[in-house]
Amino acid sequence: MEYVYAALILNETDEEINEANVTEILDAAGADVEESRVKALVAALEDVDIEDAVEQAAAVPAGGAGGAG
Amino acid sequence: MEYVYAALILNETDEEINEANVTEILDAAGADVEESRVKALVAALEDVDIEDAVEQAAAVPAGGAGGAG
Amino acid sequence: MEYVYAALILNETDEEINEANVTEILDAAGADVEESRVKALVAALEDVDIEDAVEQAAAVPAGGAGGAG
Amino acid sequence: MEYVYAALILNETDEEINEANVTEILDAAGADVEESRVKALVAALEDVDIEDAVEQAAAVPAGGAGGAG
Amino acid sequence: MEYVYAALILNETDEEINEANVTEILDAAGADVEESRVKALVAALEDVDIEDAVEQAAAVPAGGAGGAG
Amino acid sequence: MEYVYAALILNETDEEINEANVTEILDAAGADVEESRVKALVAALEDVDIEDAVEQAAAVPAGGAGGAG
Amino acid sequence: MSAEGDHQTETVPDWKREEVADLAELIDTYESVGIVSIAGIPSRQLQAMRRDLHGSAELRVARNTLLVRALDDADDGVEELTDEVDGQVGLIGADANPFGLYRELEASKTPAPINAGEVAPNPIEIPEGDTGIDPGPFVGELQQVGAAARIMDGSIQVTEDSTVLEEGEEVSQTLANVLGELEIEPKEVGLDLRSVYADGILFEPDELAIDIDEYRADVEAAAAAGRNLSVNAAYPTAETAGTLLGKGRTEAKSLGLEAAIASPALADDLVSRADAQMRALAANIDDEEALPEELRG
Repeated sequence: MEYVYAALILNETDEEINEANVTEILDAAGADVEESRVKALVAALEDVDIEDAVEQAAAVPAGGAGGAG
Repeated sequence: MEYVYAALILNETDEEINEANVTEILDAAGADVEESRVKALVAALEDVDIEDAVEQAAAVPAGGAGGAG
Repeated sequence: MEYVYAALILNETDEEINEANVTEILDAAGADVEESRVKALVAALEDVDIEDAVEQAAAVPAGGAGGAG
Repeated sequence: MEYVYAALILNETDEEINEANVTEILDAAGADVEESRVKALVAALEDVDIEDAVEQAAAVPAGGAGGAG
Repeated sequence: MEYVYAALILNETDEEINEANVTEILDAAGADVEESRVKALVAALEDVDIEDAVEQAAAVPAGGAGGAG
Repeated sequence: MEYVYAALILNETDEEINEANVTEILDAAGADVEESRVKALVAALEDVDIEDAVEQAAAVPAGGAGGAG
Repeated sequence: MSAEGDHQTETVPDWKREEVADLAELIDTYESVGIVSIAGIPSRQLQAMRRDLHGSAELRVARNTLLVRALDDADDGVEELTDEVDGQVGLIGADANPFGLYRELEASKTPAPINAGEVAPNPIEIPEGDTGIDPGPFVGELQQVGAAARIMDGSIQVTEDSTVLEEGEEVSQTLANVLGELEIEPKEVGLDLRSVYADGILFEPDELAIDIDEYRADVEAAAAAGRNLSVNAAYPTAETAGTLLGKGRTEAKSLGLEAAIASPALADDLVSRADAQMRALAANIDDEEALPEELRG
């Protein structure tokens, strides 16, 4: 899931979600970066409306978050 | 939200969630890193079972997210 | 969550939600106050209309779990 | 509501929910403290499992919880 | 999605999910096989309990996902 | 279920779902192909709107998945 | 066909030889070849059925002896079908595979009334509901054949689905009358596939009945499995990339709320969560004196 989180960070910081940027984040996190997975992620996101996907998820009542605070 | 994503990346890659690591990720993502927010994040997560919290997300009745694309 | 509770107390008593006030409440409660978390909270709440947030929460059918206790 | 929040803060910080502690928090928040209400609250909470009650909030439509009971 | 289905077939037939096997299936299906996607798939599935992952409901598509093929 | 996955691969790659193609995929996967099952599948899928079924599966919290063969 | 003619006796008339040749051609032409029963189908209806099949299947009716000869002469084990050549039958050939052919034939069957003395091909049921028939002796007839019937609201009603005859039992005159009165047609008339042969395999009808709904459910389950695996293994595809982002966002939100991380994106939710918790706790307090007015139950 770290690949996805990396994409989400780039989305937040308004940086382009491309292979170099995703890789840089994961490298910084000390992850073993699998190039093919970065590629697959970036390719899959090409036609995705990221704002939309994120906003919809944000709208979901996080109710389940459960436990005490 | 990028701070939280950074924490999630570190959690996935089994790296320690500390100020240095969070900062490095956010730097790599080209974010303006606010030291106090990093500090606050790390402090907030100190006693939290991240696996648990993340799993609760799965339990959320995601229905609300609405129909398919 | 105690930081948030403290802010909401200030909201109820119509006192300003600032770092000093939040800290004072948490001090009074015998909490170990993390300055950075106070700062982050106050900053995060700056743009939040608390009345609104509370009302909106009531309106959203969160969780759907239904019946109250 | 600030009385209940005060109790929640004490619960989070693992301090005893007694009249002195509740009063101290409310004082710090600049509230006019009604002694009888503090007394009643402390007495009423003696038989309540606070963790449990708080968890109910997660399941219940956020905010909506109020009415019931 | 055909890459994922190929993995699921191998899982059903108790064959190893490796690059050669996935490629062979996709070739047989007349697909244009992208090596990096095969690689990414195999890497992603390395530590995954497939039975488990298949049964666990995924989050509802967050709108933007788009039906596209 | 490998027979159905094979059909879905063909659906994704826009190849015809016929006996020869399904068999080829399953052969490639090292499966023992039962000719009569392939025949039944191909005949049955003639009357199934696969796009529709796939979309439906996406819209519904996929929990149900587990069930079938 | 010509080579085969050699070992037949010369007494076979030309028309027979031609008919056998025609049948043999049908057997060669189609992917699936089967024997269908045409018993009890009036010839006009049979003509109509033959027309309806046009394009997807071909039906030939011939003397059984000729059918058997044509089947015997064919290769690859089609001759096994000769076992089914008995009574009024026809030879059918179709481009569809045996399952498809079976479905097509089943779909073309039409309901028909059943007569006294006939054997029920399947259980016969009288459904629950208002018969629309005025009170009268008919209620007694219904009860006599085993239907739960009574007079209600001015008409005869069947109060629950009632099975009035088991499969294989003979239809009585009374039951035939009752079914006729209710316009229930329990028979399905059409070409009845006895056995079909394709690609070296002989299929019996009971293996050919496929449940389309089940296959549709399987397709949905398979698609869901693919989606689940893609999302849960974080292997993004065009279809699931958005969902994965949403999942990541939801996880971050869940963690943020759980840890009370004061991110601006979470501030609203933190406030409403705290409010909800406060209200939930208040709801557990019985003593109204302990609560401000707005929190009293």
